[in-house]
Amino acid sequence: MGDITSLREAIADLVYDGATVALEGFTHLIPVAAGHEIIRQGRRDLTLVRMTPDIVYDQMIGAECARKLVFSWAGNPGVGSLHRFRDAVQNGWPRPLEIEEHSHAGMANRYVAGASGLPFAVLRGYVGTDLVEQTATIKPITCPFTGEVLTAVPALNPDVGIVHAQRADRAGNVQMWGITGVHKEVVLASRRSLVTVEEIVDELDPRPGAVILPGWAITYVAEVPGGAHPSYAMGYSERDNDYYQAWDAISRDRSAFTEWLSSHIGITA
Amino acid sequence: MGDITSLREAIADLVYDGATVALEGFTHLIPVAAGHEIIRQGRRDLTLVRMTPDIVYDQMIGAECARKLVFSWAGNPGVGSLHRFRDAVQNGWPRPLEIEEHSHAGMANRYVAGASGLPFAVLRGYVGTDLVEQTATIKPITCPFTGEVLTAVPALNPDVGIVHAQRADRAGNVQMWGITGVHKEVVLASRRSLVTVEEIVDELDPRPGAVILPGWAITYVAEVPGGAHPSYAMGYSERDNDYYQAWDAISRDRSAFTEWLSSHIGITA
Amino acid sequence: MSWTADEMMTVAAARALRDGARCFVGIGRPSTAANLARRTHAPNLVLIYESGTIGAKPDTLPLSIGDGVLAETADAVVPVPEIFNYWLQPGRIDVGFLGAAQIDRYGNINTTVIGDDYRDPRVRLPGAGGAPEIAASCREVIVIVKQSPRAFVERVDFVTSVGYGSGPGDRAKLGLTGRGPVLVITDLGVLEPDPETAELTLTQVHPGLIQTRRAPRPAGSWRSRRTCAPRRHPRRANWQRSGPSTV
Amino acid sequence: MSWTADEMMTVAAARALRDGARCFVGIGRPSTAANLARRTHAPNLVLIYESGTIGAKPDTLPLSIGDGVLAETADAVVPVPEIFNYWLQPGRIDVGFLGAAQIDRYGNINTTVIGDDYRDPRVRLPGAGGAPEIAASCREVIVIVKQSPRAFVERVDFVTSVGYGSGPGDRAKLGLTGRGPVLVITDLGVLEPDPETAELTLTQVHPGLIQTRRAPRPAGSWRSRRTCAPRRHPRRANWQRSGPSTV
Repeated sequence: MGDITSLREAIADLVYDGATVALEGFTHLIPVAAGHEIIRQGRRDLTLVRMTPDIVYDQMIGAECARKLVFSWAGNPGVGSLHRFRDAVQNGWPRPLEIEEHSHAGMANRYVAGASGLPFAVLRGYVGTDLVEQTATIKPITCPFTGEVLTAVPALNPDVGIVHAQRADRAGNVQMWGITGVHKEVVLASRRSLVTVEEIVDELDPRPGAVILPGWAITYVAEVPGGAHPSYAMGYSERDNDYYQAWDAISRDRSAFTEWLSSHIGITA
Repeated sequence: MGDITSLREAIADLVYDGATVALEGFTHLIPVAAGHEIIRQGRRDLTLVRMTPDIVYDQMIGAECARKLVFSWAGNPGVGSLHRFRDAVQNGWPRPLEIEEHSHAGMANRYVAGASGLPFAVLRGYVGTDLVEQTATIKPITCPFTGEVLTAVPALNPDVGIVHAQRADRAGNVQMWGITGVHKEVVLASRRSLVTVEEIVDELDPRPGAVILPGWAITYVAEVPGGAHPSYAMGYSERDNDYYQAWDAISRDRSAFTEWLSSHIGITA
Repeated sequence: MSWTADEMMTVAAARALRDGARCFVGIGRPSTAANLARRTHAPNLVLIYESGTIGAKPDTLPLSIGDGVLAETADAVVPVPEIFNYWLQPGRIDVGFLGAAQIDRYGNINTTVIGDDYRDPRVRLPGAGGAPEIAASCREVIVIVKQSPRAFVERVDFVTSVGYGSGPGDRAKLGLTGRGPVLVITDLGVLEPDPETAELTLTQVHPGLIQTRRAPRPAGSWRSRRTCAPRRHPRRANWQRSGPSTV
Repeated sequence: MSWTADEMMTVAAARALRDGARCFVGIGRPSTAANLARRTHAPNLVLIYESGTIGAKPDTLPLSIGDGVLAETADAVVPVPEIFNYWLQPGRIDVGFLGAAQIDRYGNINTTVIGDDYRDPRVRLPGAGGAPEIAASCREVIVIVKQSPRAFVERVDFVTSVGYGSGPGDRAKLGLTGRGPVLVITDLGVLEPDPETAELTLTQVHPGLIQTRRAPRPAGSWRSRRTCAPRRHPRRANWQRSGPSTV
């Protein structure tokens, strides 16, 4: 629990073909290096779960890692579309991609239910939208006290949950601050987990806004400085907005993407 | 919103006879002075809500403020019983007290539902206990995905929610740290609210572990230094464990209690 | 002084925000507009981003809803489940700002797919994000969208976020707590729901346009499809079925 | 060296905690025992209090579960809903420590009322607190209770927290995820559930007692009411119906 290891070994032990894997991070602290390592290890048929599948999932989908995507907003934030995602959905390239589509509120609550050991969560959501007909995991539920009808969504309990954070101590206790999104929820909801961190330190001195995840609630911790790039780790790096903008051109074109895979990840498609 | 006023004026405006009122604080940051002010203003027929009705509710019950108590653990923490509470339940003195009894997990989730604008919450709880038969606000609910039967409890939305905190700025933004219990939930779940604070400052400098409640989500803020005593405000005071122990003797005896009411609150029963 | 239609749209959106309002801000034009408002007439505007930042006061425009400047300047940063459950869902937010790939006469919004077949879309858009619950639970919704035949359609291909459904009373029937879209701000002007029919109706034309273009009809004249201004500006604001698109 | 029966009970409880375990600690004897364990053989014991403190390392014994020393020394302080929902409910806690006003042969616990009528109790006790869900969801439960005819009853007047219900298989039927009470530590010894009948059975007698009192029978001999030791120690551990009490 909270075992400190290398990124390579952690991914090799945790992520298997066909696994359901969630890499989370709401704009901030996205475990991009872990996603690249999954591509490099050639995993296939993954069910990828993520509220905002941005560049890292565009890359994993383009690299043929994914069989299915569970998500709520698949775009390049502030830039536009994810063209590898779009190519997979519209044209089945490099392979067809099944989708299970929710809203942010629904996905966040699915993680909450997963972290809470409950089979479902209740929210006011989806009513009147066409998502209800397209997504089997959205159902009505009646309040046993008022009779009001609300919406239920099932828990998310990925096989593997992966996030990035700022720091860990040598016992594997993780400290993160800034926008922490659903970090705590995805780690607690997942059967096994990995937190990549900017650095491992002797002592986690208290910081305003910091959230601590005890090492005993985490499977592995790996030190991966810069492991969130082009996302960022507050206090360590800034969001590389230029990269997000430059990704648009690479992602638009299959051969530019294939070239990127080969030159940046070392993978020949 | 977040209007800064006096304790007296806040209580006079917020708390009316027959209201449902929650004073919260899990051992720490209990708004005891606000409870005393409610006694002093002679409020009657209140439904008092609180996970751990300790000394402050023992006092309010003994002073005949309460018609009903909604709670999950009514004891003097680390000391023993609440004798005014017990006298009311067993002997109807000074008046009969209706009770609605839950577990901590149930009460916490009822506040969460209240803060979330949902009519109910779901948990794994109460199953197999005799609370289910005695408490009408505990019902089974079936997961629409797995068919598993869980427990539902209705939202708590008090008319007035009151908590104590360390500090507020002049815009009424509240900062608290240490054990914050269900502070955020009760303020957000209540129709109107009061936060008493140790001090009002120009600027809330960031602190490790601090939780901020924006002033626009609070009705009133009142500066009441020491307003949690014999509970405490971390960074300002220590828990007065002697007071909790001394309360046992006062509380055991109706005339000792009546004497306390007169000498400490200025009320003649 | 001159300005682009885009700038005019942002200015109009900023002007719609009253000081002190709590505003749930999406990225792009909504964020630009909200920040403009906060720096001009509405210094106490509370900016809330779905990343969990409450009361952000950025001094530079963020590219994403999770830029560091939002967390650094916020009154509070809370987890994402909390922002939806404790802050949005109970109706604590005054104004929600939404964009749209398609919007129909009843203010329903599509950001999911273009085309009739969800499973085989002509164009796959990013999806819902926070929009369905913003549209449901904010006390009011403001939509910012450029006027074009592609965007303004008779009926959206996919209802991602509900406006007025298929007409008056639908929001109440669906149990949606907020009022729905009260303003749709385009590069040409402002549309508001007709008080009786709930159909979006042009009520303002941006100032520059009155001089430089043939003016759309004023308030009231866009009430129904049959009498609506789009006939006069067919390529600008026609409520037509969507055609092939490369959005 | 000499010790009181109370101290012996605390020591026995401390010894039952293995190093590294996550322990949900109630106030009083459980807290004393858990802190003793952490300062002796189990330095990595993780103390979790329902006030929201995870990994507390108090250097003085707290009087309440929310003393400042717990928050100051904790690895993390989380809101109370989170401690129940994210940490206790999913079964992340190894050991839950409970006290009892009454306990019955199947380890069911009463901390609510003494007497037959809940609405008109002979004695009103504090109530449930965190106990029902601790008893349901911790992987194992340890109960600490002084042996007395008032405390050890045939059937508790009120089931506040479920042990083994009315016998083997009941926990599974109720959907309770933890194993239930694996140890009941009294001032005289230790009881454990019989593997077949789930009835609490005396398995250890505290060392001092063997010399100083007539020893209760060893493991196995308390299996059922008819053959149980209480007949030999009627005022010590009798499974009798509760009588009037001033608990």
